[in-house]
Amino acid sequence: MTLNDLSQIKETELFARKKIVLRCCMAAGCMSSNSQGVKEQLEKAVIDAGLQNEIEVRGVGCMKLCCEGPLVQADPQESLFIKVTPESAPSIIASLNGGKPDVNQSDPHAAFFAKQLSIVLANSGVVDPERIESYITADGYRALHEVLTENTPKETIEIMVNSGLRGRGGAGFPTGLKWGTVAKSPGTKKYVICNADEGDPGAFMDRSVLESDPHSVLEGMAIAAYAVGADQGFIYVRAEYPLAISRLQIAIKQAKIMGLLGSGIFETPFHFNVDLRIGAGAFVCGEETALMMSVEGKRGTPRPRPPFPAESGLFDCPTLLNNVETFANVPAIYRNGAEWFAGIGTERSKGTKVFALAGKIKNTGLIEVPMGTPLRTIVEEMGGGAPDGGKIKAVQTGGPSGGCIPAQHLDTPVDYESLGKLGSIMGSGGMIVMDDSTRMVDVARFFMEFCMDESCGKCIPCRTGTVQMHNLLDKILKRKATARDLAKLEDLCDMVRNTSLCGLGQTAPNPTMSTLRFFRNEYEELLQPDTLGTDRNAS
Amino acid sequence: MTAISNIEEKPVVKPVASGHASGDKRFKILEVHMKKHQFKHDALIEVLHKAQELFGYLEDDLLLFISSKLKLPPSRVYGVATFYHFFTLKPKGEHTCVVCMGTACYVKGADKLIEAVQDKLKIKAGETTADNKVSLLTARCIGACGIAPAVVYDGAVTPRQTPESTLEQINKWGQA
Amino acid sequence: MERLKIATVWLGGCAGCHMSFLDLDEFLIDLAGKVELVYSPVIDVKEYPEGVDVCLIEGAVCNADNLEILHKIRARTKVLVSFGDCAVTGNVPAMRNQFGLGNADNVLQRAYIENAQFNPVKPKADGIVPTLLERVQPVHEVVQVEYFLPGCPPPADRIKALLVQVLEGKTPKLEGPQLKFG
Amino acid sequence: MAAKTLTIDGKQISAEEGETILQAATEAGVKIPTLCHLEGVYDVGACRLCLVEVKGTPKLLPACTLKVAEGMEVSTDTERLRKYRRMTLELLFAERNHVCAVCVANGHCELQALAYELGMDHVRYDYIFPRWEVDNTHRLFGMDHNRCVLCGRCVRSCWHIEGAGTKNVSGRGARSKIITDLNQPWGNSESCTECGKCAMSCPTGALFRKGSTVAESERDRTKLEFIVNAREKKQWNA
Repeated sequence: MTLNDLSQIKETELFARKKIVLRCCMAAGCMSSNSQGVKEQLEKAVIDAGLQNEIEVRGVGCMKLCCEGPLVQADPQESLFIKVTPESAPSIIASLNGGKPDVNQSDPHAAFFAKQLSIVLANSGVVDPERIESYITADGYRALHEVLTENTPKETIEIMVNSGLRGRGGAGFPTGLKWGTVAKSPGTKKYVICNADEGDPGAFMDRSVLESDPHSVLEGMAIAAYAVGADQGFIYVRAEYPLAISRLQIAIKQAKIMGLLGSGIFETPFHFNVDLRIGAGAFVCGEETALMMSVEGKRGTPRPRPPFPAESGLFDCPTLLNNVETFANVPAIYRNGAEWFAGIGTERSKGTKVFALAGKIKNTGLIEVPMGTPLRTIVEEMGGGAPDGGKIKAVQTGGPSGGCIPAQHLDTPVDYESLGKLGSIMGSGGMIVMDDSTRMVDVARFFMEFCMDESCGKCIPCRTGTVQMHNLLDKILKRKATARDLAKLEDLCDMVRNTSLCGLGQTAPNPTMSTLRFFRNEYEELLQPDTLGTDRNAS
Repeated sequence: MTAISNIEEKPVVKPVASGHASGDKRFKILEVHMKKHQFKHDALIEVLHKAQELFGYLEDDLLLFISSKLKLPPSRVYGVATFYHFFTLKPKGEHTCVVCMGTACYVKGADKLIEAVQDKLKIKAGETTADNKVSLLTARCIGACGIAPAVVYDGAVTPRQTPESTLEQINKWGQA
Repeated sequence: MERLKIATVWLGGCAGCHMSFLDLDEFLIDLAGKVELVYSPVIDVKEYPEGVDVCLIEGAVCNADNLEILHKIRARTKVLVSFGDCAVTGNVPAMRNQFGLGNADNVLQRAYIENAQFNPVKPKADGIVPTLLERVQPVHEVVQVEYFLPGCPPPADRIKALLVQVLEGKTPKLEGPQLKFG
Repeated sequence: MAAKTLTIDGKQISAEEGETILQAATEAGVKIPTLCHLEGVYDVGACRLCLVEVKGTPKLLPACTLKVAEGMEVSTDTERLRKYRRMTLELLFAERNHVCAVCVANGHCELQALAYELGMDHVRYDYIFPRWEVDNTHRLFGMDHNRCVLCGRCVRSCWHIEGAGTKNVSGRGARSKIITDLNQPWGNSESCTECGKCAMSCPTGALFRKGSTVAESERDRTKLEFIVNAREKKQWNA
């Protein structure tokens, strides 16, 4: 494979391209509403109308507005058909010939789409995720070529540092710094791992990226591997995402056949292989040390850091761990330059962030916005506010590790620091909107139950503390608790947060603490008077 | 205190050198899969996935077979198999109803779906009906938040469920 | 100086803590000069009096009677001391909690029916036999407790150490092995 | 080996490179409470009792796995640490059924000793009262899961010192349980060598040698150290 080969593939693809491309969403959301049947009927309708030479029906990845699926979009006319049924296929085809379609349509220029800025999702809903040629046509693997042939690993890392990209998995650690540490760690064997164990309930960005554009992740991993000096990569993906797994398998196979993975990539000495590892239902495996235990085929229990994975990780070798969205950003950064990327976003949070918008909101689906976009823009303009005349009460970010941001703080810009100040975190990008019918103590208990069930059991504060905190929240909800119990709960939150071994335990109290901070009255309304008698030395 | 010995007695079946004493072909397929992974210890989870795919669940005999082939102590295999929720050591019902309990589904009433099924079938989440017809399970977010609340009926993700639509599906299975 | 009004009470326990109290031996004579024992299983007073300064509570909270008197004690006493492991942790009486809901009935079944040599019958005379609680609790889960004196039973010297400090009006400070359970 | 100079609780000490804070502190006569730590097997940093404060680091770090570094300033006994340690113990006592009065380890129990050393005079959290089994099927040893604190010392000594791999942990979270082979009755175990190292390493009364009285149940941990020294450091040759 050479640069020339890439260009030829692109030319061939463009030459064969038909006048109209009818994009049909084949991501998990729309597929659950029978988009497979829609696609088949569209293909049949094209043949029935004798338009095989005019129209191509293409299965693509996520088109973002999941609540209105199945989605079909015509390119270049851009009309966006929503809630498409297989029966309506002939009508859609007819409309492309000037007829009036008998299908609901949505405005592709509405705020939901217009306010987005796509870097990670640029190919999502455009390329066919099951054909590597489709990715190459969108200039895929050019960045890898450029890096391998024009940059030293050191320069590659410098570009990453200059871009200002920070880890999209939650904590926001500077990616370039991480790469640099792994590169500098002594050792001949190094690994690159892509964390695709998207465990936060309410988050589905990574699933969409893997289903819609798997090659961007592979290309990102390959560039990272070159930069840090690794020759083996693993993608650790949840078993709950069968479609993402199968698309990744196809992508890896195609990349190997084309020589974009394997040995001597682009006729350089660089060789790199990627294997899939399928998770088996353990949220804690999203924690990096637990994830590595799981890749090694063991119980996914975390271990104390230091040593950090960058020094001693998988099989005790230096290991680079980044999440799906981080890797998906990589090819675009090398294609367009670090300055381009650093020009997007805020002072300390660069680029864009993908969010999965869900909950009590009109438009649910995927959005990608520049860092620093106010929450209000996302929730009210793009999301369209609460459905059925409800009032938005809070936005939950960061899943079980995050917090609830109350409506009065909707003008907060979305970046790592601002969300942190409100006691929440960016997290991986789940954004659940809650309206005034949501009881916040109930939400806190829901997340605590989650953490209790997902605790690995290794360290005492997390294993037993989450049980006690859950019981206290339950007691409060059942109107059996007193102010003394609430004090106990707060004390435990502080202790579990500070003493737990890994991120799961350390952040398990976050939803409780943030709801206590902004919605304390909801807790206090449920408390009973204390009957224990005088409290002489409250402990 | 009085000793409560309520541990089940389990028969120990010794695996034989190649294949399995029972002659069940699936053991052979599993062994080929292990060979593909060069019987490496770190392939344990992949092997358990395959075993569950072949047998439906992981019984002791099967775990023992895996442990002897991968040369891992049985306690390690059992420890891993019980750590991950995806693996099940008991047979599942003929049909499975997996209610997603992710946050988005929860705030849109997934708990009501579970309650409805629990009331109807008189089983709790994680259990199977006495006639082995239906297993009720919960999932920690299947990533279909845009179409919440979602339920997976026998592997098919179904969007925007209500207690009524869920019970309708359960009733269909009851008649089959 | 007026003598401190002291009470001791025996809830769900084996009386071992009270035995240990009697092991205070000659210190009991000192004590008698400093305190007035106003309520105790070892003296004949039927009603828990008002205005008690210190009450040592032996035993876990097991039945309706325990609960009732405990609330009375709390209302009429300045300083409560959980006296021994049963009061502090629930200890042996609380082991029936392990058997979950309905354990109270099972306990009676086991004691009065299965183990009976003669006349197997469950005690159930209303108003005479107190109802067992569903869950045995340590004292501090029911009322506020000031000080804790663990031990099964707490040895006499440990009881003495605590009492001396309480009598002097100090906050008792027990440390190290003096806090040993069991 | 290079020496490192650091301070522990204000005391200036020097330690060998590669040593843990726990080792360095012990040598300097500073006692840090531990539960999952056992001489002779590797450390896992799980019980969180040995957490210490290190100047310049916002997070509390376990002394058993933290390596000494030049100029480190470590505090092992602050009010905050004491509070957390006591809470950790209370959580443990509430988790399963630790009734000292009727325990074979009464008087020789590390959990019991930690409780009084750290001033735990009562437990503020609701006792859970789970119902775990007692496995008395082995001819020499017994296991009462009600008294297990899941420190994993038995598992590590079985794997690391004896090399049998009989014991492991099954399940997760509060449902974690120490198992024998495929969660079988211990008496049926094919892999158990009956060496008794697990019982020797247990800090509580969960694992015990049958037939010994309370007075005799003191564990001789030096035996474990002796074996490890003999094997790994080849301190004696036949």
